[in-house]
Amino acid sequence: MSASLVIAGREFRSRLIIGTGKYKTYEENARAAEAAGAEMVTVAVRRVNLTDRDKPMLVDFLDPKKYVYLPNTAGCFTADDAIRTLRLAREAGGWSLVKLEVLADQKTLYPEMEETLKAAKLLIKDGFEVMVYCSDDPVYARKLEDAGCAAIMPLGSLIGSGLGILNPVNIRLIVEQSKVPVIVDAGVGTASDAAVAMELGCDGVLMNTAIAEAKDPILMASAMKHAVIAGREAYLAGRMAKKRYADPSSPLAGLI
Amino acid sequence: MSASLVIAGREFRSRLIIGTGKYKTYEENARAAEAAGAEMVTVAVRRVNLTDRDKPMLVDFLDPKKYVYLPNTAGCFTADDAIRTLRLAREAGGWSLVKLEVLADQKTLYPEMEETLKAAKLLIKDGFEVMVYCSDDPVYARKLEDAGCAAIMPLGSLIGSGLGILNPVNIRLIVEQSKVPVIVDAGVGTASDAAVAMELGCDGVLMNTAIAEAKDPILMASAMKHAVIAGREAYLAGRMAKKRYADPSSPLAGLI
Amino acid sequence: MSASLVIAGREFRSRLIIGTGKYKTYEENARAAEAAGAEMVTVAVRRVNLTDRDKPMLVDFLDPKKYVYLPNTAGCFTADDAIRTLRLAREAGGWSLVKLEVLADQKTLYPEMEETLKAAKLLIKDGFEVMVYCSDDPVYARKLEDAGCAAIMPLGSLIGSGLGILNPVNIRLIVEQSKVPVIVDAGVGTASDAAVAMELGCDGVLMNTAIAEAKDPILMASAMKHAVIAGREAYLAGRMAKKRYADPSSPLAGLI
Amino acid sequence: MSASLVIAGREFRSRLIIGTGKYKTYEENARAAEAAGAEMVTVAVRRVNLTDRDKPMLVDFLDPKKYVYLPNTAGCFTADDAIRTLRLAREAGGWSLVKLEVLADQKTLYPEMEETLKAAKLLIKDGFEVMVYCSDDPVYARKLEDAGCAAIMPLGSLIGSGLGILNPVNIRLIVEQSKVPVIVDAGVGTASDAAVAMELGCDGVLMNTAIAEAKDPILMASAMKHAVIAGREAYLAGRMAKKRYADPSSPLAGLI
Amino acid sequence: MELIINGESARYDGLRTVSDLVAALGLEPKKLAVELNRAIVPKSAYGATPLSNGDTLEIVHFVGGG
Amino acid sequence: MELIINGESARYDGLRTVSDLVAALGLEPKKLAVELNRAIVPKSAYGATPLSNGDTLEIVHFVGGG
Amino acid sequence: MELIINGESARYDGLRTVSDLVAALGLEPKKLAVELNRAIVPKSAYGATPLSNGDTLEIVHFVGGG
Amino acid sequence: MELIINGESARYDGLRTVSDLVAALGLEPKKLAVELNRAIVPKSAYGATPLSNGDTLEIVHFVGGG
Repeated sequence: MSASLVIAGREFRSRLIIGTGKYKTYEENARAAEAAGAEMVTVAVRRVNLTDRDKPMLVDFLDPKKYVYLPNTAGCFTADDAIRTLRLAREAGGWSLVKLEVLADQKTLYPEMEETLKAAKLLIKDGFEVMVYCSDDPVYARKLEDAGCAAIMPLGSLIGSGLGILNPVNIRLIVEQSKVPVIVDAGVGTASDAAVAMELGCDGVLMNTAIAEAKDPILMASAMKHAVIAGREAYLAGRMAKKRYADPSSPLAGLI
Repeated sequence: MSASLVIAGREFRSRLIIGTGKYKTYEENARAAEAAGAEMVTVAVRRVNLTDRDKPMLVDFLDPKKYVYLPNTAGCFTADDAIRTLRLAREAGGWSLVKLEVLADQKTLYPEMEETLKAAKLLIKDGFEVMVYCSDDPVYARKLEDAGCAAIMPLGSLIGSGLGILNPVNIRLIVEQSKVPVIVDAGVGTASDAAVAMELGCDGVLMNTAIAEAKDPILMASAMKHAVIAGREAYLAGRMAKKRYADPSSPLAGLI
Repeated sequence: MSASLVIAGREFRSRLIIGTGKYKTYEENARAAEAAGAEMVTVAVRRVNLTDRDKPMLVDFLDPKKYVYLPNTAGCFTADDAIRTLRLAREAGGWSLVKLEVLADQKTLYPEMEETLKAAKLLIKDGFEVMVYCSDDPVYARKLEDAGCAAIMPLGSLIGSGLGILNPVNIRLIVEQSKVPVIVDAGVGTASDAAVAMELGCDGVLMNTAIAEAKDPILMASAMKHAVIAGREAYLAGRMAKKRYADPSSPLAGLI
Repeated sequence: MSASLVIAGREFRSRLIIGTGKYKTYEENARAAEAAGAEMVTVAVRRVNLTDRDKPMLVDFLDPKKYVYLPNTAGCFTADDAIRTLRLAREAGGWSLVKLEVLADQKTLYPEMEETLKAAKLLIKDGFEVMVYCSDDPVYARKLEDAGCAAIMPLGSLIGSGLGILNPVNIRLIVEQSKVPVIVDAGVGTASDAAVAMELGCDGVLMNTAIAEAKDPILMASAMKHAVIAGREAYLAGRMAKKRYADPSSPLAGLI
Repeated sequence: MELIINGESARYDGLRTVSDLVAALGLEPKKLAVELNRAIVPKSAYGATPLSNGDTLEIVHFVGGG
Repeated sequence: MELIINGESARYDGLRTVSDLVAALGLEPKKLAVELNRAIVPKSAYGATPLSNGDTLEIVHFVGGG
Repeated sequence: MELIINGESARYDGLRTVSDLVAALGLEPKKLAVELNRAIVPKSAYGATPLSNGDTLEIVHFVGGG
Repeated sequence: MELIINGESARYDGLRTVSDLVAALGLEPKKLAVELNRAIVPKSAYGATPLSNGDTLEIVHFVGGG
């Protein structure tokens, strides 16, 4: 079967990374992570709630010893905010593998590529291992890899939109040129979207809404687990050629 | 997980039916069937080769006790030929579950629906349980079901073309109206195509070329196994709604 | 430019046929027909309203001397109803060029191909020139042509759905095999859909809802006129080949 | 009908801009420009050939008094090269409306957005009116507009690829946010692609290969003229809603 | 006399032929088609086609349709 | 005796029944189907089904197919 | 003493160090990160990091996010 | 005098200005742009712009391009 995924020296059997937002409860979230076979989950860094101390805690449901926590910078619109957030994340968690995203605006949450590249360079200088959310611009993807990012994570379509892989050609170009893992981040809406991403040669898929907002998140998590494996294996197996006309599967010889 | 597939009273855990044509060897074919987790395989009925008796035999590689043999009528262009072929198949195999296909021409192998319906009625009268290859015309699909067919098997695209599910709307209409299993037969080219078929609510997928003509048929067989499960679970799980704009996965509250 | 369209010996410069239903008024309908440059319009046959005699009359807005009236059998679900309707139409209008449609059910308005073929044969025997609404099944299209139909009119997608050309491969197969005009009937939603139909090699497009339900039907009618010309000319001009990578348009030589 | 296109204060009736590369002869090029109804053509700046002085000259076939010459920077891979090229162009032609493109690599000719933005700012400071070729990143499109570009020209797909509009969502986002004209530049392969671009609300389309490499460039030029009008009018007319099921165009009342 | 026209039954008196009926209804013959007891009546035959009690007629014309 | 089997005509001597033929051809009965002059011969009837000169037989089995 | 913690200003008395504050707030140090006047305070330094009137602190932890 | 024009080095004698050169090359000034040692020479200045040995010139015009 397909070898494991290696990011910044860490080895993962699962190629499906899931978010931990939008679930009804952390308990449902944990069951979805289990069903997805995920080994890494993205987490946000937020202020401790000082007034209500009895709020359920993420770590009590998703054990950081079992799941690699990938702190993200969701909600950051400048390089400075993102860097400050990830420094706090490193202090809180004690590890340096992070997901960088610097967003341009609230409406599209599209990556702000200039700020993203700037932040990536500073974080790498500061010793972080940076998995970077980015546009599907293959030129910027190359710059981020040259800057030393640990993984290139282009969007399939807008965060939370569920529109799938809108530009397979750009994703393919990024895959062809990259030496570090390419992981489609954002846009997957259902299982076949994840399979398509992997069939393009991506090394993994990161998703949150597609699972959390499914009617049955646990079952969708399992669907995504299978879809990522299916797409990966299909990519490695090498698909048949498309044909304009039919081609019989049964022998013509020996007909009565 | 999703309940099992029931066709003519027989229960199957696997929703993936594979063909036994076009493989380099019966041995490779057997390993692909294993990897696909298939429980049913289509087979052709052909003249015994009287001159060369040492040719390898299908039954020596794919045990009919392990795999349900589904005799097809590939190569038949009239109702009469198809009926004659299946009567011989029933005598040879001793069972009455069959796959009917009556084709219109060699170039497209498109189903000849008038002859197909005629043959289906006669075969059912004669005690056969008929799984029927058909066009994606929902009206004809209804007639075939009304005639008593055990499964409706519309093409996704031309046999051996690998063009995927060309008309998802018609497949969806057939699924919505059918009480017997709907199985996409022909057209699947890669894993995501199979997932798409299942996400439309189909009960199963039948394929041959997509596996047999992959560069690595065994690995593609495994990919298809996962794709069918992924699509089925995604259908049952109920996908998220598509959105025109972005929707953040991390909480806006508590930002530093 | 592309030669004219010939149907049953009649010559048309316009390849766009429009319906006359769903408009706010017959007056708007007439202006749309003008803007579309249509030369043929489909019309329905209905009971004269004996109670309210002052209702506006179609013929007072769309002059049958200026537009070829193409009586259709919309609303007929059996061959008998369709034949009876078209005999009345011939008596009312005095001409024998008609559009046959025999529908299967109210929900999909999908063509009932068995009844359609039966009706086509009887009508042709009775001296009608039959333009026939049909599924995109290339085998049935061939039967309808062999029966002597004057034009094959496959649906692009369900009547009034605006989903465009769902199965371009089947339309292409029908175009490749047909000697009589092939006209996509139903499914066009916007201008590019009409262009796509013509780029597949169709001889014309018939539409109603796409124009009548546009916010500005008159402007959409003009859009459709241009789209049909655009698609026809692109088909005749022969499109460039698609490429996986870029290909510069400016010379590489002589750069400073 | 749709009002005219205004770029940097100049008014154009035609929304189709064509390139002048890849034609068999300048004479064919001129006939294509005529058939396209183009009012603006892109041109390259190259060294005068001092050895062979009898080479045909572009200006002798496409009269700069009749067509607005839009000098481009095709072949420039840095901001400096592009600026130097356009200064020469301004001196040669005597006008300041130019098309800026700074490319990243020979294989994809994808825009180098950092250099493109840098060059745009310098050129605008230097008094140029800059129509800018760019990626479909809506954030960068906004920066280019904020920098004062006269038109935003995102690629539909790679230059010369003919793959059409790969990411309609990004083009739509750019159209929604822009106050200056948005013109799809590169990627159009056939007429329906141009119609799709305009239906998204673009103000124009720029193409070269789709016309120059058609089997009949003159006829394709005419096709594109109609396609751009069709798409524009369809956008302004407001398309019908898509429906999941059918919707009859003929009245149900009054059936015999 | 009782006639069923376009599905509606009503009394019509003093009518002998289809011509009389079309005139009585104030219809423009050349834009119509008339079916009498399931058989089409050619325009040329309106005058020669008698009506009798209980006859069923369909009188149709063209309306807008797709 | 002359038999046409699977389209090929040939002489077969000393055969009385389908059983004899299947045995003579060295075939495994339970994996086959036999058609004699267009009528299927049930396996159970091989022994009781005589062959005569000019008979046409089809002997088929399952092979790989899609 | 007046401290601004997570954007909220309040009085805290009898506290000398970050350790005291974390304890007073009943927080679990090893799941937190603390920023004092824009500079991160390493866990190891909580005890040695004095607080003074008007200090601004951010105390964050991990929550669910995509 | 040695000049490098459009990347090609060659001898040109009896030339004093850019005007002389353009004339000597038989070019149509109004369709050109000339760059002398990386600085653009306005058409109006051709006559007043002297050439000296070793000068590098670019002489460009418009050609077909996408």
